[in-house]
Parts: sequence; structure tokens; C-alpha cells
Amino acid sequence: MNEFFQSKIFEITSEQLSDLFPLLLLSFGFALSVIGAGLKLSSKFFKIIGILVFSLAITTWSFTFLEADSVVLGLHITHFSRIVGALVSLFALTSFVLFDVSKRYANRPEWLALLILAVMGLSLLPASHNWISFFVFLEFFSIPSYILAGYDTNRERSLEASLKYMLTGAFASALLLMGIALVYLCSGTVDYSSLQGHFPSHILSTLALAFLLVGIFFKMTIVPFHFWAPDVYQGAPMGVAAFLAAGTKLSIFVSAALAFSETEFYLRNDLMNFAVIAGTLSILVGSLLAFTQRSFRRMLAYSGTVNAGALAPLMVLGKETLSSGIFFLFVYGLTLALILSAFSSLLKNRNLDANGDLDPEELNLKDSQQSKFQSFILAAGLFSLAGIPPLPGFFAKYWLFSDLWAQGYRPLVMWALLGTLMGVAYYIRIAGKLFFAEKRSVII
Amino acid sequence: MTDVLNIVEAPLSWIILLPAAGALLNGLFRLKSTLNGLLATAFCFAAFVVSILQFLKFPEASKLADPGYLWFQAGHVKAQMGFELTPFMSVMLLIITGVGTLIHLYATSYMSHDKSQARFFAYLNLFVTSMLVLALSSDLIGVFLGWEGVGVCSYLLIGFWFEEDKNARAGIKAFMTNRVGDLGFLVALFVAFAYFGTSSVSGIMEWIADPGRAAALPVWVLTVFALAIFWAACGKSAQIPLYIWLPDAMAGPTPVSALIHAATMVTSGILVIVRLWPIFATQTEVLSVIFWVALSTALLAALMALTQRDLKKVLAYSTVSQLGFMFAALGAGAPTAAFFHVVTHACFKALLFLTAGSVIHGMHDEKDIFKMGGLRKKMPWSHVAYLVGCVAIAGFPFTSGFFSKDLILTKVFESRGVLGYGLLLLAAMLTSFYMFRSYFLTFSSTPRSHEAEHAHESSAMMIVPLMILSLLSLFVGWLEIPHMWGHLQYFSHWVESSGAKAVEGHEVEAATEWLLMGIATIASLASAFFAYVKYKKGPVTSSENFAWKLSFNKFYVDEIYDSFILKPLRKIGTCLSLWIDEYGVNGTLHGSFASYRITGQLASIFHTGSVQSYALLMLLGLLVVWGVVNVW
Amino acid sequence: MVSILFWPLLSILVLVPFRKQNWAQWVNLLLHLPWVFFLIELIKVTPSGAPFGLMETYGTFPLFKSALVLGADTLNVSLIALTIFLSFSLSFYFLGHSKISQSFLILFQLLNFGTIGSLLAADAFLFYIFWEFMLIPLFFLIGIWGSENRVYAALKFFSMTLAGSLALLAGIFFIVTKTEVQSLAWSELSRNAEMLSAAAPWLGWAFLLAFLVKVPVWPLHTWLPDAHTEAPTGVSVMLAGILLKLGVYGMLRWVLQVFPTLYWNSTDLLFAASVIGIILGSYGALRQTDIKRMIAYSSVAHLGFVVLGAISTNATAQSGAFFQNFAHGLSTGLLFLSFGMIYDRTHSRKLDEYGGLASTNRFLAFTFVFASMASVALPGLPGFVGEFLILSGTFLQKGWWVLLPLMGVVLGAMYTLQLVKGLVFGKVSPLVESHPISLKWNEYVSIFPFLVGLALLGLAPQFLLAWINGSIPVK
Amino acid sequence: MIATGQLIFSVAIFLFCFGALTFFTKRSAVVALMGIELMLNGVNLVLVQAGQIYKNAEGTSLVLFVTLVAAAEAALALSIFVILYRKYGTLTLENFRSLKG
Repeated sequence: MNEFFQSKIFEITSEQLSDLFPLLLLSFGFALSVIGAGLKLSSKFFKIIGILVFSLAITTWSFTFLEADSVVLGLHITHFSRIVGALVSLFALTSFVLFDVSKRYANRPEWLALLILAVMGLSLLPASHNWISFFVFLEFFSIPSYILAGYDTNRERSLEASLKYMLTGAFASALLLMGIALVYLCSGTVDYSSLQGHFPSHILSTLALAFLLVGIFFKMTIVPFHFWAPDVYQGAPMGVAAFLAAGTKLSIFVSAALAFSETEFYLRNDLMNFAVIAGTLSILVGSLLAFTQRSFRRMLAYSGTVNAGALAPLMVLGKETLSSGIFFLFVYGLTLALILSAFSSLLKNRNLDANGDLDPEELNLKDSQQSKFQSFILAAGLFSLAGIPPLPGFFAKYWLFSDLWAQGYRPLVMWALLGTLMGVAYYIRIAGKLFFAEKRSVII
Repeated sequence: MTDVLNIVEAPLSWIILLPAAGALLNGLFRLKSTLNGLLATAFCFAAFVVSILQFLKFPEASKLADPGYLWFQAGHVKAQMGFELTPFMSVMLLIITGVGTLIHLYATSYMSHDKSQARFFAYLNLFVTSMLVLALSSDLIGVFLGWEGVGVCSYLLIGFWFEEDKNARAGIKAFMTNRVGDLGFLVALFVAFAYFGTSSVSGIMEWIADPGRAAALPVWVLTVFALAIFWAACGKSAQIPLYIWLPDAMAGPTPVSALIHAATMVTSGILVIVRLWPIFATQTEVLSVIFWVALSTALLAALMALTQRDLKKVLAYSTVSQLGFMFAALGAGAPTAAFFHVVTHACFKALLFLTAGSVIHGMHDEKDIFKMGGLRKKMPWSHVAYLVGCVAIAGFPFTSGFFSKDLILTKVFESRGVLGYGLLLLAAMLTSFYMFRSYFLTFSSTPRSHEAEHAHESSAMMIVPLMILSLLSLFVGWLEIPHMWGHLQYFSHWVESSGAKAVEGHEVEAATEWLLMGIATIASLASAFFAYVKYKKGPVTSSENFAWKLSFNKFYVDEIYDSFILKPLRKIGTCLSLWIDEYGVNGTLHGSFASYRITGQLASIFHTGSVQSYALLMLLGLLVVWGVVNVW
Repeated sequence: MVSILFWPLLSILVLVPFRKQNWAQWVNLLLHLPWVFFLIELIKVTPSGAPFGLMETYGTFPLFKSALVLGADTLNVSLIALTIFLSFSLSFYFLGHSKISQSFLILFQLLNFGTIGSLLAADAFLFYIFWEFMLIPLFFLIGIWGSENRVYAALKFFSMTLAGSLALLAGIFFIVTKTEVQSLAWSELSRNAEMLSAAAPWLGWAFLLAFLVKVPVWPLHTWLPDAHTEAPTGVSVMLAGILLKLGVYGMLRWVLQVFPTLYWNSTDLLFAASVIGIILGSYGALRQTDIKRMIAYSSVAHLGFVVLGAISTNATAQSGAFFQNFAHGLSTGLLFLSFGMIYDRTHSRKLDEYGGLASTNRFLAFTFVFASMASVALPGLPGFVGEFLILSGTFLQKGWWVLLPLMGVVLGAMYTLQLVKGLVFGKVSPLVESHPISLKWNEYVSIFPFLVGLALLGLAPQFLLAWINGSIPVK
Repeated sequence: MIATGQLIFSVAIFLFCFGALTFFTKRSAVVALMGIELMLNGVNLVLVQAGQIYKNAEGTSLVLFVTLVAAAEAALALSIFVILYRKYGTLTLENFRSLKG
């Protein structure tokens, strides 16, 4: 037995420990929150613990950002995985701070534990180095997010959302698994680096890739696989919806890109075409659907699809061009959190349920007069999503589109620009609705 | 031929600044009763005095110049706002300011009980300023500034009583027709800048004079330039195609008609042509075009005047016809005759208009001559003035009209032969016929309406200008008598020394000249007598035959213009703009927006909400995209 | 240069504490004084001649290959002077105006900031940011304070201008991804313009499209009547006064001076478009019953003339076109301002409801007739100088084709006189009778600079012409 | 006779498709979950057979992970079904369609 323990696997040097420290910190936080839940401590306790754990994780990740990559326990900790870890925990932090989750679910404080689990899963995903650990970490974070999606048990919509998310998620991960199995069947290995050279390119491998992409694009809400997103975003509590939209996309985007570049799948042009077509489709369909939505949150879900569409080709392209995608998702995540928090406080001022939903047509001048600051934030956020300078959304889109153009995806950029123009129809019109009185012009 | 030009510096800009100051003051301050009028008259009179001073400088100086300032300069266009005065233009200056002062004086009392006199006199002074700019500018572009300024002032003055919609519409008609005419002037300016490099009259004259450069010009340049200037002159001096605005311009107050539509503005076309005469002299085809257009205008206007019932309309058509005479003289290559007739016409036509004004004023704004009658006793002074005017315009012997019209007739006979002479003589006969018709209907026999009984003579301030003008109408003719009678040829001297040499037609011996003079006199006396016979006892109810209807309705020219040119153009334009803007561009915008919305609604049907359909659609989507990837 | 650019932002910060309306209006007026001072400083130092004679770089963003580069020459400084002139006289008009609230003034200053920014920007990326940034304040200004269907007008304006500028963005992407181009600075672009225009002939059109929508060249102009009619008076004066000129400035600066070959082979199409724009714009104005729409369509016709000049190869038409910017800015600005004062009291824009203004308020009637005469290009007023230069330049280059735009001169007179007859002359209509208009002192003061400007530029335009002739792109 | 490898693959594919079919067609949520489990078992079969072909232990270790995740998922799904049943009283997927559009 002791040879087993002496074997190479368990030797952990000091700097390897520093790499693992944020994850250890998170698991320690998880343990604390589970014990706290057991002892029925006050909701303030969970809030403090949450803030502490996440902010510490962010600081450690960002400090070690520039250190060399290292392989620990089969995990390839690269600066990509560190930046993803930092951003995801930032999204988690904003998701529960902005939406005062602790007060709302004081009697069921497990939300922090689930959130920490999801964050761990998301930050481990980019560190995975073979397909099976990719799958495991994928499931590792999607299972707590199924529960988080349904956390508002007294509202049927939330339960229905978690049911839908769980069933379609399971179905998609089953397809992903089939993909991995076929990859294994074709090449005999699932490890990225060993897959590098000898992945045959016959019908079976294309099918394997297709199934792989299903699982990945499902989480990125790219068109053929985006059906779950609007229902879940509409049903889930505001904070969870914000976290899901931003965190999962970021982590999946980076880890898929790393995976495809490690295994050199990106050289295959059928994978490229698949991504380009799916991307263009999602820009078009996303803009179409976002326009006529009778619900503000479904509209945001479809706008997420549009943005994901622009990211699809970069994801498949590999490591070099990741920075613009990461920055884009970072800006998208924060803007989305701001918009949703402003929207939920706007709903509160209309004394509707904070996690409820509203038909954008009903937004009117009274809202902006009641909650002046929130409507300003909401309008600024929408303008930033639309990509109008000088708001950050514009710089993110500009960098992303110029990267896409440099990589040669000119038609896709054209479609993306058209998507921005179509964006006027829902982003700007709704931002306008807040401030324009129907009747005579009124002094504000 | 270029004798040494002794150019003398002179403060010409003062002549313009004085009435301009008058206009500004009148515009700003609304003074009590007639003070505005007097102020305006004073400024006009001051300008008259200064122009006399300049006139006296002329025997030794051959041209007065005032460089002014650089208006604007960009690329190949250089517009200098400078002024110059040639002998014949200084005479015209006297007319503008002199007759202008008389008319200002007359208007002071004529408009004494109008409520917005300040505005009227501001416009009047502004008009005199623009006319002076037109006359004095050294550059054609300065002339154009005066040209359009005069157009705007006539628009404002015609529509002065803007309460009635009719007046405002008449004002717009005048401005629009002038604008169409001004396009010609613009084209001429473009040609001038493009080919002569400058628009200053002296610069152009040098360009023409120097044979080397003149040869280098493309052959069509001078012809197009001359035709363009003539088209502008037609617009301003109401010749055939663009005369329609003058009769309607009678909607304005009578002093306005006198000043603008008799003495000054309408003659600006002739002034410009005389200034640019060296160009026109070489263009024989353009001269013949001018001649035939002028002749047909003279005849047509005379015919129209025969049956008019409104006193001012009669005078308006007679002005158009007399302008036809002046242009006929130009067409016959005799700028002296044209300019001489301009001056004499200014005098007696202003006289006629002012008398008509005092008659209408006396008749409490009743214009219809069929309702007048027997005013000889009621308004003796107006009667005398009107008689002198008719005598002068008809060309009775030794009146100014006789000399100027006879000079034109002989010149036309020399260059255009018997046909031209005959038709012009016919026009002259018609002129004296309708003038005496209006005289007899207004003044002879018995009053035919309530106003006619109670007509009262106008005030002294209106009579004095009439008397001065009557004297002028009688004796100004003596300044240019035929060679045979002596050597009083001031006008020839003035015009020739300004560089406008007449085209040498074959000289006519003295005998034929006497013969022509005789024929002309007999013709005018006969038609006057014929009018006396016909209208001595009052209006004759003539049978409404076709010719009468044609003449009374002004040959339906206005209606033809409206139905064939103005209305269709407007219809096509507005429909085109409506169709393209509203249905075309906006249509496509709204269409794409609506289709965007509909496809959005269609696409959202796929989201049925059931999990199983989602999974199925996901698989189907995968197969579709995968298929496309393999196929593409 | 940076002081004149960031002064509006500073004045927004100063405006924030003043919640009450008339306080904010007075502060806004006072804030204009230093701005004028900065302008004079800048004018003293502005070189005429080489484009962007005076260039200052404040910071670089290597990531986006761009830098905060501001450039000045008489071309853009003269337009900045026009902006400040309009904004200054408008700030007088805003005093004591019931509708002008603090947020209106803040958005107004934002608009000024965007305008001056896009004028001074000497870097394509920076220019694009300011170019699109202007859309936000305008969108809210028209949308909140406009009249009846302002939301439609604001959205239409926003989407059409955005569509144009997205084409510009595509052009910028193309340039950025070209390795030979080190940065997006104007000098860098013009240096390897031949390479760029050879590589992508569509590049010229991509840049042009954004400006053609803004200038409104004929087929892309349908946003203008809606935006001008629905915008509140202050905004429609700024829109007509300076924002349309930005399109022309953009054409000259970012297409003619950067891609001359591409610009010149697009001129035939633009010639046809501008001529049709002049004629159909005039007919569009002729068929309107709404006064502000009539004035807006007249701007389409006038801008048709400006584009006609801007695409000609000789210096006369080019300087005429740029001068016409100022002429049109003042005359249409005054038209909108004077009608705005009438509209503030009568709240109706239907022409047939009006009549006989001359007998109730003489000064306003005089101003309106004066402004209409200026817009009809009456000699002695600036409109004539601009239009004459443009047409004589076009005659020099295109020969007898000039007769078509010449028709526009007559049509222009037709609809303007129709407007003047309907509004000023004629019998006094019940509407005008029941709303006697007595102008406050600040309204007189706000009209006065326009009148002086029009008269001065009409009779003595040489001081401005000589100043801007130096940096006209075509010699 | 067909090789056993071929047979196993066809059984696996059959299991996978049959699982997907039950997921699409069955009305009750629990049976849908069973469908997914079937699909996962199909994947396991493929993995085991592939492991046989390549003679290395990766295939079987993968099966271990798959069953681990399947178990976790099933536990979670059933707990959600319990809550749903307690709230709705039924588990047929048809009446969970309020979120659509």
C-alpha cells in the first residue's frame, strides 16, 4: 500500500501547493458553509463567508496569474485557467452580492455551498487535460447549477426551469459522452497531448467531433442547442441567471479552446465550418428572437446567444486568439449582472417579485421617474450590450470583431455587424422606452 | 478705337450708401404721419444731388471709378464689389434718383393714411439702393447683386398690402419669373468666369478688344453669353416669354408701379445690354433674335391693352409694349435710340402712372375706367398731366415720345427694312389708340358712377411732381433731335462715349427721313382721332367676338403657362418625391422592420416549452448543421 | 486643443449640482464664456495649409493600434467655431424656457462634446468613437423632448446613422488587420492610402456610406425630415447647423484626403445623387404642410448643393461647398430658431393654420423673411456666395450639366416663398391672433448673432473664405 | 458469423438510440430519466469494447467515471422530481410548458 502512496502522483512541491491554494480555499469555504447550514446560523454569516472566500480566491488567482504553467495532480494549471478561475469567482461574488441572495433564502442557506461547488467546477474545467476529466468537471459544475436554477422553490417557474435545465443538460452530456467514447474508439486515448498527432479523419471521427461539439455548444447556448437558455434564464432566480450566463460561457469557451488547441482538432476544417455556420446561425436567429420577446429576461438570453455566436469560431480556433474572447465575456458578464440587478430593483419598485419578469413593452416613463438611478444603469448596460462607444461593450466588440476579421472570418463579422444593427431594435428601443413618455413630452 | 480713357476716382459708393441709410432708418424707426416719407425723399434727393455732381464731371473724365472692396474670391472666381460710371449710366442715374425723388414725394402724400408707412418707405429706399448698385457696379456679379435685390424689393412692394392673398401671390409670381430670368444671368456669369476669367465689365471689354484672345475663345461663348444676358433681360424687362408678371404687379401701390414698373427696374435689362454692347454688336444672329422677340412683344402687348378695363392694367401693357420698342431698337443695332427711349419713357410713363394713381386715389380706389368719366372738370390738374402723358407716348410732334420713337423707327427702317418698320409702326398706332381710349373714357363725357361724381383733385404734394414730369415729358425730347434739324445729339454723345458704337446700317438720306417722320406722325394722329370718335361719349359695348375675348383674356397666356408648364412640373415633382421618399425609401425601411418582426414571431414558435421538443430540435439542428458542413 | 474638447465635459460636472431649471440655464450660459476664450486661443494658433497642420498626441493604445491624437487646421477649427457660435446663441434662447431642464442641458453639452471630438479627432478609431457617441445624446434629446411621434423619429435616426457608421467600422477592421498599417492615425492612413485603396476598392465606399447617411445625400435622407420635425428647437438648430456639416467634413477629411483615388471614381454617382437630392428635396419641401418638415427638406436640397461642390475637382466649388456649410448653418439655424419661438407659443406646425404674422410681431416676421431670403441664396446674403461658387465650379468641370442643379435655385425660391406667404403674409389667422408673440430679451439676444452673421458673411465673406481656402482639400 | 466486437457495437448503438427515443416519446419525467440512463449505458458498452480493442485500461476507467456521474445525476434528478411531484401532483412533462415563446 505504501508504494502506492510514495508513487510519484502524490508528491506535491511547494509552488504546486500555491497553485492549488485557491481550490483548497474554496473547498474549505464549502465545508464551512455546509457546517454553517447544518447549525442554521444567521444569513449574515453566509454572506460574510461567501464574500471572504470568493474575494480571497480572486486575489490569489490574479496574483499567481503570471507564474509559469504547472502540472498538479493531472491538472494543467495555466494562466488561462487562473484567469478563468478569478473571473468566475468574481461573477459568483457579484451574483450573490448584487441580488441580496442571503436575505431572500435565509432559511435555506445551502445556496453558498452550491455556488462554491459550481465555481470549483468551472475553474477546474480549463485545467483538465483529457476528455474524461473535461466531462467530469463539466458535470461537476452543472449539477449544482441545476439545483441553483430551481432554488426559488415557491415559484413554479423556477422548478420548471431547473427541470428543463436538468433534463436537456443530461441529454446533452450523454451526447458529449458518446462523443468522447467515439474519440476513444477512434484513437485509443482520451488524453489531449497523446491525441495530438494521430486522430484519424474518417466519418466516425467527424461524428465524434460533432457529438463533442453538441455538449460544448449546448453550454455556450449556440443556436442549434440554445433552446433551454431562454426558459432557464426566465425561470431561475436573477443572481443564478446572471452567474449561469456569464460563468459557464467563459469557462466552456476557454476550456474548449484549450482542448481543441492541445489536441490539434482545430486543424480540421470540418470543425471550423461547423463552428462558423453555428455562429452565423446563432447571430441571426438570436437577433430575430430577441426582438419580439414578450419578456425582458428571455430577450437577454437571446442576446447571450448572439454574443456566443460571435465567439464560436474563436473557441474552435485555439489558444492564440483567446484574450479578446475572454475580455468580451468578462465585460458581457459584468454588464449582464448590472442590468439584471437594476432590472430586479426596478421590479421591486413596481412591487413585483424581485425574481419575476416583465414585458419590455410595459416599461415606461413612470419606472425611470420612480427608480431614476436603476433605469440609468439599465439604459447604460443595454447601450453597452448594443456596442455603442464610449461604453465598454463597444471596445469588447471592437477587439473581438477585429480578431475575427484578422483570422479571416469576414462574412461572420459582416453578420455580427448586422446583428449589432438589429440590436438597435431591442436594446436601444427598450432603453428608450424607459425615458420616452407616450403623451406630451415631460420635463425630467 | 480705344481713345485714352481718363479714369477719375469718384466717391460713387456714397450714392448707394445714402438711400441704404434711408432704408435702414425707415426700417428701424416708425415716425409720426408723413415723416417717414419725407425722410426717404430727403435721402433720395441727397443721392440725386451727388449724382448730379458726378454727372458734371463728365466732359473731361471719360469714366468714373471707385475700386470698392474684394467681395469674395475662391479658385477661379474673383468678385470685386467696385463701382464705375460711364456717361450714359450717369444720365440713367439722374433718372433713377431724380424721378425716384419725385415719386418718393408723390408717395409721401399718397400713402399718408396707410398704417405701415415706415415699412413702405424702407422698401422703397431699399429698392433705390439696389437699382443704384445695379447701375453702378463695375463687376457683372455686382450687377447681379443689384439685379436680384431689385427683384426682392419688387416682390416685397407688390405684396405690400399682404392682407389680400391676391397681392402676396402676385408678389411671388413676380419674384419667381424674375428668378427664372436670373438663371440666364447666372449662366452668363459662369461663362464669364470660366472663359474671360473675370466678371468686371472693363475686363471683359479688354478681352473682346484684344484680337488674339478673342480668336482663342470657342465660337459659341459670345453667342451663349449674349443670349443668356438677353434671357435675363427678358425676365427683368418683361419680354415675351417672361412678361406675365408685370400686369399682375399692378397689385402693388401705384407709386411702386410708377417707380419700378415704369422708370427704373424694367429698364435694367436694356442698361446691361448697352453696357455690354461691344459683345452684342458682333453677334448679328442674337440681335435679330432680340429684334423679333421685341417686335412680337410690342405687338402682343399693344393688342392686349386694347380691351383692358383696369386703368393700371392698360398702362402695364403699354409699358411692356414700349419695352418691346426699346429692345427693337437694340435689335436694330441702335443703342442710342434704345437708351433715348428709355429716358423719355421713364418720364412720360412715370407721369401716366402717377396721374392714374391720383385718379384712382380721387376715385376712392376704383380702377375700372368704364366706371369713370367726366373727370376733366373734377380733376383739372390730373387731366392736364394725363393728356400730356398720352400726347408724349403717342408721339405727337415735338413731344419727347415723338423724337425717341421716330429715332427708333428710322433705325429699324435702316437695318430691318420695310417689314420691321411696318409692324413697329402698327404697334405705335395701337399705342396711341389705346392711350387715347383710356384718356377719353376717364376724362371726357359724363361721370358714370357714384365715385366719379364725388372725385376730388389730389393734394398739392401729388400735383407738383406731376407737373415737373409733364414738363420733362414735353422737353426732354429736344436733347436728341434728328441730324437734319441741327446738332443737338447729346444722347448719341453720351452712349457712344460709353463705348457703345451703333452698328453701321446703310444711312438713310434726309428725304426718306422726312418721309418716315411724316408717316409716323400721321399714323399716331389718325389713331388718336379714331379713338376720339369711338369713345367720346363713353364706353362702347362691343360685341364679344373672338378677337375681343382673346385680347381681354390676355391671349390666355397665363392659363397656358399654368396648365402646360407650372402645374405639370409641380405635379410630377411632388408625386416623384412623394413616391420615392414615402413609399420607396421609407417603405423599404418599414418593410424590413416589419419582416424582421414577423420572422422573429415565426421563429419563436419553435420554442414550444416542452423539454422533449427541445432535445429533438437539438438533434435535428445537429444533423442539419453537420449535413451543411459536409456538403459545403 | 484638449481644453476646447474637454470643456463641455467639465461644464457637465459643473452643471450637475444645479437641479433647478433657471439656475442650470444661467450656469450653462456662463460656461460658454471660457469656451469662447479657448476657441480664440485655438484660432490664433491654427495653421492653414497642410491638413491637420497642428497635431497633438496625448496617449496611445497599441492594443487597438490607435492613439488619442487631436489635429487642427482651419477646416475643422472653422466648424468648431460654428458649433460654439450656435451653442452660445442657443444658450441665450434657453434662458427662462420652460422645457429646458438640467438633464436637457447636460445632454446638450454631451452632444457638443461629441461634435467637437469628432471634428478634432485625427485618429480613425478615436474619430469613430466620437462619431457614434454623438448618437446617444441626440437619441435621448429627440426622444424625450421631441413632439408627437418623436420615438419613431429618434429610433429611425439612430438606426440609419448606426447602419452607416457600421460600414465605417468594417472599413476600420479592414485597415487594422492590414499588417503594413502601424496605427490608425490620420497621417499613417494617408501615407499608405494607395496600398489600401488598391487592396480594397470597396473601402472608399465603406467610409463614404457613413458620411452620406449623415449629410443626407438623396436616397439616405429620409431620417432628416422626421428627426428635424420632432426634435425640440435647440436640437433641430444644432442638427441643421452643425451635425449635417459633420458628414461633409467627414467626406473631405476621411475619404477625399485619405483615399483620393477611391473618392474621385465615386464622384459621378454622387453627382447624380446630389442633383436628384436638390430637385427632389425641393419638391419634397413643396409638398409639405408641416412647416418644420418643409425647412428640413430644404436642408436636404441645400446639402445637395454642398455635396455637389464637395465632389468637384476645382478649388472654386470646394471652397464654395465649405463656405455653404456656414451659410446654410446660419440661415436654416435662424429659420428653425425663429419658428421655434413661434412654436413655443402656438404649438402647431400646420402651415395653413398660420397667416399674417407680419401684422402681429414685426421683428419675428422680419427675421423669418430675412432667414428665408438667406436660404433662397439671395445675393448679398451668404447663401448666394456659397451657391455661386459651387455652381461656377461645377460649370467649369461639368459644363452644361450645371443647368440641372441650377433648376434647384428656382425650386428653392418656390417653396421658401410659399412658406413665407403662408406664415408671414396673408390674412391674420385665428391661431396667430389668439397667441400674441412678445419676445423676451434673451430671445432677441439669441436671434441677433444670426442676423449679424448672415449680413456679415453675405457682404464681406472674404475674411472667412481666405481663412478656410488654405486648407481646402483640392487646390 | 459476425465478430463479437461488431455485435457489441451494434447493441451499444441500439441502446443509445433506444434511450434517446424513450427520452423523446415518454410522457413521464422519470421514464425520460431512464432513457438518459440507457443512453449512458450504451456509451459504457462502447467504451468497454473500445478498451478491449486497444488493450489498455483507459476504457474501463472511463466507464467507472461515467457510472459515477450517472449516479449523481440520477440522485439529483429524482430529488427534483420529488419536489415537483409534491408541488404539481404529476410528473408528465406536458404540463411543464409555461415558459415558452
